[in-house]
Amino acid sequence: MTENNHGNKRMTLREAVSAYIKDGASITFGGFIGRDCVAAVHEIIRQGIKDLTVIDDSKTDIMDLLVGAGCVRRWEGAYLGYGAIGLANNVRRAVEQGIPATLEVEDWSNAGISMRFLAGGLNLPFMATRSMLGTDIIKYNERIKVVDDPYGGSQVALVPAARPEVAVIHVQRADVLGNAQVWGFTGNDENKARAARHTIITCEEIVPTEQIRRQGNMTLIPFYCVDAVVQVPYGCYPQSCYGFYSYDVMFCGDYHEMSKTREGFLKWLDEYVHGCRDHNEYCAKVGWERLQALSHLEKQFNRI
Amino acid sequence: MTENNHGNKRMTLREAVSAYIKDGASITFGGFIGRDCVAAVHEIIRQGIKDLTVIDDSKTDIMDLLVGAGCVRRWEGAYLGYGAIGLANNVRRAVEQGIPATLEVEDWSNAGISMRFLAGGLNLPFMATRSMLGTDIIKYNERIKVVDDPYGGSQVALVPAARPEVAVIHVQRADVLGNAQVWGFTGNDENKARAARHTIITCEEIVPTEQIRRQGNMTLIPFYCVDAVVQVPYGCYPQSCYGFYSYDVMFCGDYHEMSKTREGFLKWLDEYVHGCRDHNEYCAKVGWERLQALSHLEKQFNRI
Amino acid sequence: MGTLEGVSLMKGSSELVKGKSYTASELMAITTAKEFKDWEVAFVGIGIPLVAGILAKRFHAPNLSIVYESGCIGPEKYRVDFNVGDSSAADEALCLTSEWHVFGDLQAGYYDIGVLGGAQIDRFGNLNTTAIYGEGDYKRPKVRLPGSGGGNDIGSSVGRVVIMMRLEKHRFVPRVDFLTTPGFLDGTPGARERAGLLGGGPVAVVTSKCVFRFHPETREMYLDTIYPGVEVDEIRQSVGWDLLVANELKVAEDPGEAELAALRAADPANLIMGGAAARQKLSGLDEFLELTLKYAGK
Amino acid sequence: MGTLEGVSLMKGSSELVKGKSYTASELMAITTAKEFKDWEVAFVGIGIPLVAGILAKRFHAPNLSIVYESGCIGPEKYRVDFNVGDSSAADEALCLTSEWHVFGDLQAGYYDIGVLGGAQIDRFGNLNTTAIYGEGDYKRPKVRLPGSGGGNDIGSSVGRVVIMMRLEKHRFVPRVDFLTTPGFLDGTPGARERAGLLGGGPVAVVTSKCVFRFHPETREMYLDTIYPGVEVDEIRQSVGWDLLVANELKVAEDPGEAELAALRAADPANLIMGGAAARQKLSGLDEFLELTLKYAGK
Repeated sequence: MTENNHGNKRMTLREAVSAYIKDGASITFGGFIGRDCVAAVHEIIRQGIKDLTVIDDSKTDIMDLLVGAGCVRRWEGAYLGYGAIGLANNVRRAVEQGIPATLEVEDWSNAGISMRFLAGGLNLPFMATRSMLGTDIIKYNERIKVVDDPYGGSQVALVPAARPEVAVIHVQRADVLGNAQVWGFTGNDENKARAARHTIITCEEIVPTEQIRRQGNMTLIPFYCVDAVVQVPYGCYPQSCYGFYSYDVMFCGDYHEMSKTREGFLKWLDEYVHGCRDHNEYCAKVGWERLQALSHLEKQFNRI
Repeated sequence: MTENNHGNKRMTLREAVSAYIKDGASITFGGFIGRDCVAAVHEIIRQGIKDLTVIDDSKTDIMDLLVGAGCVRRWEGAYLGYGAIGLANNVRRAVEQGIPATLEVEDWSNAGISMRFLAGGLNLPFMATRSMLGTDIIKYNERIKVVDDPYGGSQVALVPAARPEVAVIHVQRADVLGNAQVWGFTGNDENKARAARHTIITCEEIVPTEQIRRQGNMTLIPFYCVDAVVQVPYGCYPQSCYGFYSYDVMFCGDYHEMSKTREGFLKWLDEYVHGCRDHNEYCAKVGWERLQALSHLEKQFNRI
Repeated sequence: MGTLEGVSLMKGSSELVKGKSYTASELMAITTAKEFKDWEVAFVGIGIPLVAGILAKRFHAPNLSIVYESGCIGPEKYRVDFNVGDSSAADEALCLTSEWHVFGDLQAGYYDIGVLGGAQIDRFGNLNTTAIYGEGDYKRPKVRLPGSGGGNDIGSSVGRVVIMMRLEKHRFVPRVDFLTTPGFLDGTPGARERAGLLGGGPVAVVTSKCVFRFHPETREMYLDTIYPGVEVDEIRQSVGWDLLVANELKVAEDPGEAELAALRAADPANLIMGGAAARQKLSGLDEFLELTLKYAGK
Repeated sequence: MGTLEGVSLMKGSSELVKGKSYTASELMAITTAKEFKDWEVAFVGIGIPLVAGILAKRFHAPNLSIVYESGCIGPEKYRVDFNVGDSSAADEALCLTSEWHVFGDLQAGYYDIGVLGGAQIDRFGNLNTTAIYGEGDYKRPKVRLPGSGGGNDIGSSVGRVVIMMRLEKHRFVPRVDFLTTPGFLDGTPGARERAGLLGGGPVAVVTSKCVFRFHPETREMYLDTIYPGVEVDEIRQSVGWDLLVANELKVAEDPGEAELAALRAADPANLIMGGAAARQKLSGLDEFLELTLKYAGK
């Protein structure tokens, strides 16, 4: 479904976001908090993209940014929060008070939404699941259909394929053709890339195709699913990227503290997003030494 | 679904086959001609196991052996042959002349049967597919159900989950807990292991669990799907095993020549299966130098 | 305090239980740890449940494998995770795979035990993590909660569920506003099977004051074990229905010093267990990194 | 000869076309190679179709990616494969994955072209690889063929299909005994769409004497190109229906020396293209291994 399969797909982050993410688009992001697409989300905010429908599994941190910045109209997903105790601050303000705008929510479970991406990746209209049965999720979500098993077993729930217009996925390594290699957990990324009409790969390192060929088993997403390849080192910070850098628990704590008020959040946004021309400036503001310290920690545990 | 998840699952091939593969069982095999479970199939024949139902994708070579040896009653699968020109010799004799016994056949496409294993692995009753529509495969296979898409798209075919009693899968490396690592293509192995009630892993090398942990991304099959782990070097010969040894085109040609007659096949069977107490004796009969030459060739192309 | 809210299934607290050398969160973690058996596969979220799992591995269940919904199976736990997708969740894992495969394996019955929390629970162990309605409804609730995440899936399909919740009357309600995760549904015999659910449902609710279990026939929650120094009446008053009490009510033992020490060591910066105060005590990221490396022996 | 039957989509043959320096199999491979475009992704089976793909990569389509149903995407082809699951199918592949993912990607429309063979074909390009009934039926056929394999899936979903078949009257039949792989089904407008099929269907049938193509409206196969030295009548007589012929019938060119040389080099032991004679000429496995290494430059 990529319309561009001819050779070098390397772009800047600004070019890729501007080319593929339009106002009103549906979108999904790779990773699972770890390997979050932080750099791409900052660029979406900088470009002022509006009315997104985000279809996703659990995406607390980047959704809180996008919602606070007023980019999102609708959420189809499983989880937005920190533990069972509450939402992220911007998400909470949007849902409870309509600040900066009301967020439309459609509830799924993580397994349920995972099956939606699997169906989308396989180009099938639906998948069955044994989750969500007997609950109010099904009561309020009309797109989940409980059906009898035509082979005589117990009833199952059907969920429709997810087919977002764009997937953005951050990986450790990719080549300019779009072959994307992932170490650590893989989330739903293989299926998101396949289900989406366009896929943007951001990565820690662009490597020669010969290096991809040395470990073909690590290629989670083949080139033919990919439209754009962007090199963005530290593209997940303050989230972790397996084999590259660990989670910055203190920075995230500070963010959470700041975002408790709308004013605090807007100040944070001005400083770290609008105040940075690109991800490199953001890294500089965070401090390269801090990033190096997190890389050092990660490499004590995981190396690629 | 494994009933044995406590520690060391290492067995001899004789013990594993005898413990888990019973007369009348349904069974599937890993690999896709490459990474075929040749050693396990020889042991099944040596133990005289009967009336198997084999559920599989494309399994020409080992099916020809099993059918010729009289172990199989029924085939549910996609492909038994060498190119579009005909069947393997024993399969042909069984289907066309009932020698040594008639083989019951249920036709599927490779994508169709792949979806059956995916459904089985996910413990779902069925999967949809856009294959086989409009053809005589569906006309003669009553278990394929063509249904309207409840979400308003075009019709699709449903296929029921495959849930074989046993899966036998040959891999490059495993630990004694059953964590099985695969390099090269992976076929439907991840889903076969999950769908089966019992899974036997045969492998080139049993390695310490610490070595598994160094490359967790290569673990295709986690320990909890596995009942038995058997170390069988050259366990796929004369088929290939990525990173270990290449295909022996000459040996396979000789087999095909011998198996043109029932007498020739029985002679081959006596020499290479019944005449060998175990896989080591078979390797000795083939010749260790020949095996080394194939390893040498493979390592010029692929190393693990 | 931001960080803690950001990492815990339940808010931790540094406040000691009256007259004791441990906090309620610590006692809950240690009580939950006992629910894991050796050689089991556990689907465990982040926060106190994870610390309980680590603790079990250090003591009676060294071969427990912990699974994270992001796709990490059986990591060695040298460092605590703040998200299920942290790189730490993958440290030396036995298998690194996909989210959908892990949920498939859950649905296929490969996982023995899961640990869940919630904002509301009813007497049949049904959980609400979606919305508190107040004067409103699902579309306009008083409080919008995070949603199911993997909670519904675990409650639907895992072998048995252990629930961790602070004992408060507004949480233990006759009927949850929104049924996110199935317990025993309406409690009628075979209710889960009729709905198509495969897992065994809840077996225990570990709270800040006691442990509830479920009657094998009526599926109703009853008081099974109280913590030292807690009165039954206090518990009755914290539950929004007429609570059943076991004929032979058990009293939990105080946790041992070794368990408390292991628990505290596994959370070296005290960010999971320590509540609001812990993060403010840290001088900064460097101290956190040092504590992490030191505990891991690196 | 065993090996050859074991490796070829079609039996190769060493017999030269009358008055020419190439065999019919070689001309078919070279003709098929021209169907691939640069930068395409091709779902190609083993045998002559693969050699055609390799040839295309050496000449006009260097960025063609070849996909194998076992799960190998975009290998570098230094050696021929005898099975789609040979370790050679994975040599330096861009992506090594699962069979079901590759079929999913096929179904999702990511693959541009596929090459198929069959025992029978009808005028609408429907293929039979399951059974020749003779006096019998599906359950008791005269000849049981291998079955669909991935053929049905490719015919159902790939962008366009090229079919390779030896031109013989018992193969080009009015109606296939068993419809394994869909062409244009009954040929009525929208027949594929009504059935739920997504791929474009067949675009060419490359035979040992000519190339057929399909009328864009009637979907009927017509004679588009004949090979040098072949008469139209000879082709009419080899087809079991009243054959349509293009108004401007094309004549294929003789393959160039460079193409023939590249073709032969890509199959160094001649086991794919050479037919029955080739294997008997080899002194043994060692010679095969030497030829393989030499061609790969190792």
